[in-house]
Amino acid sequence: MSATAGWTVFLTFVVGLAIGVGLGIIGLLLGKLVSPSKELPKKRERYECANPPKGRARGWFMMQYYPYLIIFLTIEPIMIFSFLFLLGAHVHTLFVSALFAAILGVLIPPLIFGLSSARRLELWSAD
Amino acid sequence: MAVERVFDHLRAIATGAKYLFLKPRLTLMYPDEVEDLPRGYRGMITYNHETCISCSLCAMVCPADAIKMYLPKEVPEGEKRPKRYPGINYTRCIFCGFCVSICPTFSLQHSTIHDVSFYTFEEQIFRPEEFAKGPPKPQYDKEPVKVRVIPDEERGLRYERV
Amino acid sequence: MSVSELLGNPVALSFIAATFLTLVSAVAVIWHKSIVYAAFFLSMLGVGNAILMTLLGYPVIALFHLVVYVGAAVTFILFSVVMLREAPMVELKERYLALIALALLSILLLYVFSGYVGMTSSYYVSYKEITALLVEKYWFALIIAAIALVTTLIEAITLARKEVVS
Amino acid sequence: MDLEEVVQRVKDALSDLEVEVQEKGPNVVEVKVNRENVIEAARKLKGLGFDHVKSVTAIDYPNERFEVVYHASSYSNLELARFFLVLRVDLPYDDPKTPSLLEVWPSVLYLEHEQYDLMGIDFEGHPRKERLLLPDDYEGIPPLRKEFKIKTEGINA
Amino acid sequence: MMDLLDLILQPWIFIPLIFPGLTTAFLVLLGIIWAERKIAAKVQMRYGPLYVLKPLGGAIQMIADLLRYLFAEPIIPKDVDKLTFIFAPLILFGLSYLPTIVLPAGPGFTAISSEMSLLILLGLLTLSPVFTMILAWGSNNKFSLIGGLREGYLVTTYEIPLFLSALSMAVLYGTLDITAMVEAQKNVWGIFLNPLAAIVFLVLILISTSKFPFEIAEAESEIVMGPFTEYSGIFYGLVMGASYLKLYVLSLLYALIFLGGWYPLPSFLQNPPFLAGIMVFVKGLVIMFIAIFMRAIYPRYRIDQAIQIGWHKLVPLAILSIFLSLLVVYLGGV
Amino acid sequence: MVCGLKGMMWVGNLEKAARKAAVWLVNKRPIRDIRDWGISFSLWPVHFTTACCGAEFAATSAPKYDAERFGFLPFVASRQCNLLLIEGTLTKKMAKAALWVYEQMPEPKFVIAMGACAIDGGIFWNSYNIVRPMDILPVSVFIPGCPPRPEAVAQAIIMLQKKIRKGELVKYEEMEVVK
Amino acid sequence: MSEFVETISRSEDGRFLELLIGPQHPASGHMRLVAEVDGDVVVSLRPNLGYVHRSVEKIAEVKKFLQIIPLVERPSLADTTANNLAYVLALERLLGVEPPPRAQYLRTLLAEINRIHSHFYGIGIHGVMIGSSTAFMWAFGDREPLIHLAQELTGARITYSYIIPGGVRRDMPPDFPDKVEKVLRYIERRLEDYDKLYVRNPVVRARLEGVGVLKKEDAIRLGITGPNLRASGVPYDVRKADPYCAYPDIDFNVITREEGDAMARFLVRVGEIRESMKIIRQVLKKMPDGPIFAEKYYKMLPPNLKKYYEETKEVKFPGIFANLRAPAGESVARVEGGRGEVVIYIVSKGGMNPYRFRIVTPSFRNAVLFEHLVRNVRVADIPAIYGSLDYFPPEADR
Amino acid sequence: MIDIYLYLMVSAVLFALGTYGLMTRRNIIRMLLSAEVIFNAALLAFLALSSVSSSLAAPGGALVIIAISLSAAEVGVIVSIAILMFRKKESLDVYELSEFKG
Ligand code: SF4
Ligand code: SF4
Ligand code: SF4
Repeated sequence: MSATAGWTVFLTFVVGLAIGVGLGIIGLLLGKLVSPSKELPKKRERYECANPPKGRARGWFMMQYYPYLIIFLTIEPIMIFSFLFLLGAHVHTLFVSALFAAILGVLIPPLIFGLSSARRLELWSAD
Repeated sequence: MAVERVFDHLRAIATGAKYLFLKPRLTLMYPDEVEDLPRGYRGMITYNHETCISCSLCAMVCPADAIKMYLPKEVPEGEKRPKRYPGINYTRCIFCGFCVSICPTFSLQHSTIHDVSFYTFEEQIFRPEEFAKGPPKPQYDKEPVKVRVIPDEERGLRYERV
Repeated sequence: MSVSELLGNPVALSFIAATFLTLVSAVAVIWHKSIVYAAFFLSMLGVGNAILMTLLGYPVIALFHLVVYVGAAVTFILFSVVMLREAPMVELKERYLALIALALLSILLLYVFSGYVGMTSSYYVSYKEITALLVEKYWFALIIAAIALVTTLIEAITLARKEVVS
Repeated sequence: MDLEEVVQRVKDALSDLEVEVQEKGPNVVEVKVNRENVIEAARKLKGLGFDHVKSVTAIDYPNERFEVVYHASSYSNLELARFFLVLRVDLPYDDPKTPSLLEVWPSVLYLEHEQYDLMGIDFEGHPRKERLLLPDDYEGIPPLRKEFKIKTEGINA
Repeated sequence: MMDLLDLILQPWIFIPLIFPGLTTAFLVLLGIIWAERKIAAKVQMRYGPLYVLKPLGGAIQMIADLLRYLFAEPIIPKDVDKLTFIFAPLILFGLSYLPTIVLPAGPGFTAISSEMSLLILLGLLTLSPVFTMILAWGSNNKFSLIGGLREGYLVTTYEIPLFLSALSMAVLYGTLDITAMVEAQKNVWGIFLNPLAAIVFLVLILISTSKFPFEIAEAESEIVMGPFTEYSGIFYGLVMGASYLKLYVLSLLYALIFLGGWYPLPSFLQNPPFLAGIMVFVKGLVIMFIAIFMRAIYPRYRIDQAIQIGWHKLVPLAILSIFLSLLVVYLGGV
Repeated sequence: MVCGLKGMMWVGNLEKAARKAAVWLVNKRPIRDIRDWGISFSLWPVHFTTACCGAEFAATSAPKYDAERFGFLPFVASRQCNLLLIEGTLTKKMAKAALWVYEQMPEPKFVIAMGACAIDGGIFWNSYNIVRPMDILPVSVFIPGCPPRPEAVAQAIIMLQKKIRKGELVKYEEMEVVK
Repeated sequence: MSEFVETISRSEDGRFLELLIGPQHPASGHMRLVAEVDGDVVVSLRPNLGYVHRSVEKIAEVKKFLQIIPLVERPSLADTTANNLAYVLALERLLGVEPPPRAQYLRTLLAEINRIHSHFYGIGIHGVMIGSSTAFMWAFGDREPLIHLAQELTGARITYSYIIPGGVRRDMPPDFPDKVEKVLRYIERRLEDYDKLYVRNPVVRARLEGVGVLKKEDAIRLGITGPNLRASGVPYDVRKADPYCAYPDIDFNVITREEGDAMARFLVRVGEIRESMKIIRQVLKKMPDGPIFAEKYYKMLPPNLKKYYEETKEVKFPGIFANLRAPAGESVARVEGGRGEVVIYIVSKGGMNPYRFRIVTPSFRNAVLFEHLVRNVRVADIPAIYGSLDYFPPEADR
Repeated sequence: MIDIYLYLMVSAVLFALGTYGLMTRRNIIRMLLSAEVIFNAALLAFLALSSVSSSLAAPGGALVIIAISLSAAEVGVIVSIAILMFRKKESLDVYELSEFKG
């Protein structure tokens, strides 16, 4: 592919997205126009297992697995750029392997620290 | 330990696959097949007006107050105390069969009809006159095959045409 | 460029679309009153930016941006923000000052950049080039980056976790 | 262990309290206490091994009295498990209050709560004073009292 | 007429519209849910959908369901964030479908021939959780919120090993182009060269498409429908469809990078090139079958268990699979 | 401002017109039949067990009777379902919940009352705590019995399907005023 | 800085998210659980009962003694025999009748058949609560042969009303033992497959082991009953502790486990299924001949009904059953049902109706476990623990 | 082919917007978002400028890759600080930066 690949890329992407979204919109319109709708007082209330809605629904913390998120955030870039050089493996196999091993060596101790503190549930309650 | 767990996974999957490919199904193809229940099943109740002696034991024993004693629609001439006869209300009947068990004249009997539904509330109340006409019957599109259910060692239940 | 020419040129069309997406998202990031939307539009900004990078001839970087930046970093922000309670956005009183600064800044930048009028990018950077470069030249930088990242890992976890008094 | 022995033991344990101990039926020991010393009695009985309550029943004798009946038995002592220990408390009709046995037998938590809900007996010291089985907005006479009448139909239509 | 046919057989039309794009995707969507219900039913000793079309075993059950979705009223609850509530499902659906366009249907038959199509596909896949999350937030519902957060946490779990195991194949073949990867498997399938990656990837398909035993984000007995609790009518159809589309895409990818794609290619499928897609499709179906078969076997894991499986088992295995690839490369490669 | 209002009205009119057209269209013969066919084979009862009949309801989905053959798939939340099966007694407390469930379901929706309790109270007819479903919900089919046999439930499903296919239950009329 | 006043204080909104689970929730059954969660950890949970409160005790006060039989069955529909039996035992104690031995054996037979299918019910619900639809379908499918047996015996699928004062309503059909044996073999075979697909499935074990541990002391203190109690290591079973019907003559074990977690509760049920099969086999072997209806009532039957009874072995009620009177007094009976111990307490003043009728069901006594066990567990454990308790809300609410 | 200048223009506008946001917002997350806008602007400008020369194109790309990686780290730390903030203040409110400072 070159930057001027032109119509193919552009069109395929546009067609792809348009079909997906278009299908949705058609369905939406059909549903909106065609379905019978009758306003009942509770219909548009929030679903809460057949109870009257209570309290707010947004903005609650779920911190217990947050550390995994942090680990993910920091490990992912390393992993992805590892690929870019790992793809050179066909040329410099040993060097690349050594490099990858070195990066893993840097990575693994903190990773273990992170995972072990992530397992301790009491560190991660919301308050 | 870990290896064992892998085997447990595999065993579970294999069992599932066994059922996917080998094992028969348990399903009774209602409404194409209808279970022919054995005598004594407590289904809809039939009533024989001729033999009823109007003793009202059935109404007294009914736990759900489903059987009531009705006056006949037209009271025959000259009768001062017309006899009351039982009518049934399927909106309440719980099919306990007490009425049948207590009826001294065998006027009430169980049928094996068991798969009836109704569109309206009113059609479920049967006065003695309608009660005597026989139990309500389900409507089938085509006549179902009657099958008998037989316990089976291999597949739990087997269905045999009668 | 005339309109017909423009329509005949997918690259230009893509550029316009991407620019539009980028700018609209940027405005939304700054001004949208809901912080969740702001974070969401940051990811859209990332997507627009990735398209622009592709057009510049850096599909690798664009994908890297998409995966690491949009897929991880912005998702992380969005995720944290979804758990927060909404609060109305408050602007400081100095915002006129800021607006003026903004105008001045853009004029300055546009002036500086105007030196590049007429230059076009004509390179398509294959991932192989970058791979080769990383392996041959910049591998040390990678290790350093990895160390930096794992340091932040420790830091962030220690920051976010609760002190337990045992 | 036979019934006499159990009765004897119960009598011994409760000797310093004003109680009536009787045997009722093949495996039922009945203890009648008044509400002042019910907690004390319960505690002693628990010491004997009656460690949980199977049922709490309030009975309404209109304009006469209420009766609260605890059926206790044992899990930890399987010989004792054969027996029911019935603990009876009489309450005056216009003042249906009795101390809650929650601190002695935690197993009465829901059972007493239910009697509070349906019969209106006030178990003093019981932490839950809201509705349990009835709808939260229920008002009126507690339904299990005799003065609360429900429909009945005759046998004739 | 011939012109039209010719036009349709152009890769850039054929791929998004016929295979693996719209038409096939749609048919698969209808078929897979039906198959899921039928397979589960068979394991459970019953029939599953049947009377809707008895001779074919109720194969058009999904059409009836689709019609019902279509004619049901889409309820937009009062306090939802309208924009996200309405548009997020649409874009989610579009996005799940989008990666099909980089998949090749046959040798040289691609809509976008890129040297990094694998990366493009994975990159597009990473975008959809953003929409799930924002949709969950937009629904303004406690269960949705929890579901969305669970989805987010699961993303953190599966994304790294997914990339690692997919790309360990790239390392093995020395390319990121799916077509080239298939060509490299002409003799030996990837699954034999790197079985570790294949297993890890298979498990990750289950996690990322939220199939049993990892059906955690929309665990019904815990949080009703998770992020999709508030959706009714056709919206619900779309969001559900999106997750099955994702399964479809990933299964095709699996077929392409692990199961040799269109190889072995029988001679009658060689010409025209898109016929080779049948081979890919069949292999993809096998993977989809495995994925939906799991419903009949497993209950679901708890989220912390799933996360721990991800980090403590799958990530190390995926890293090992890279070393395995490096070893194979060192020993002479493919 | 005025312009905006006008625009709104125009849009409103347009929507009304479109809706009218759509309603006309879906009530046309083949479309209507297809629609009713689809709906009748895709009855999804909402998972809402009101009382002990739920046990036999579960048996209806279980292998021996397998109601899924009729496209009858018990499903989780009211938003995705179109059938409310009152499984037995409706107590006062539960009746409130039932109303919530019913109202939160999207149109078109149907109600089946299962069990003697759900028709007239059954053995509990004189309880102080029950409500008759037919007093608060539009019940389409009644299933007598306590508990009804799964066959009877299947029969009710078939009867409801027939009724839907006759076009008696699903009605598309002009939109009511939506605020 | 005053512009940023957007502090929502805790007191207004609470620190924890309040999740209302039920009544319309796939894992709530007929009740509501009010859970306070901190992220993914449940801080506290309160069951909210009363959604199926149908006032059995009040209605019983206006029903005649015989009419209460179907009434007590209704609350615990999957396990009707236990309630029926407990009530009839209490009533018989009041009336002073003793059923003939064959009736005792038939009662035991039905009770054990019912226990098995009640346990299957619990297993199925438990399965679906942790997400295994197959466990649900299998368990509910395997209930059917047993229900079929019970139906042959009694004439109804689950609401048998089979046990009446003085005996049972029908004798068993002649080929019944054969059929039972077939079904038992089938169940035995199927239990092996359960073992492979479900019990030893690592996912199931991961979900259930160590979850919701109930300690022995707590179980005793809280008065827990049934398999939940035995899973915590208390070998209490009414069938052993206070034997009734034919149990004194029968040899069986009380299944207990020490762990007290969800898996243990599940396994106790499975073990009891096997134990029940053993009992059924013994009952069929030892079944004595003889009448199935007490002499006292048999004498009251008119001759034609007597003849009918002799011929068909089907009991016709004497007319007195319509208006049965019990002498003044009170009686209490307990029976081990599938979910635990049913206690029935009748106070009679000598009329046609009981003066006060009290039924304490196992589910009601186990309801306290929700509060006790679902604490500091994850949200996903709520259904896992709920399912393991085999809690049936109509039974608790009555 | 599009003129580099156009890319730079986009970048400039983004930069200005980001700066404005950074100057006027006091909410820590908002500030982070504005900074991220600036970061995107910088990336774009950097790539645009390095793409004009054949010798710089690839090294520029490599540098950008490392920059993106590090930005992820930065995001992690800042959001963690936000979390720390509400922990310290025993409140779920992360909007009161002022007290945090003082
Ligand atoms: S079967 Fe039972 S409920 Fe029905 S009428 Fe007879 S006695 Fe009444
Ligand atoms: S049906 Fe039988 S019990 Fe009823 S009144 Fe007639 S004879 Fe008496
Ligand atoms: S009809 Fe019978 S089984 Fe159904 S809810 Fe009522 S009492 Fe229970």
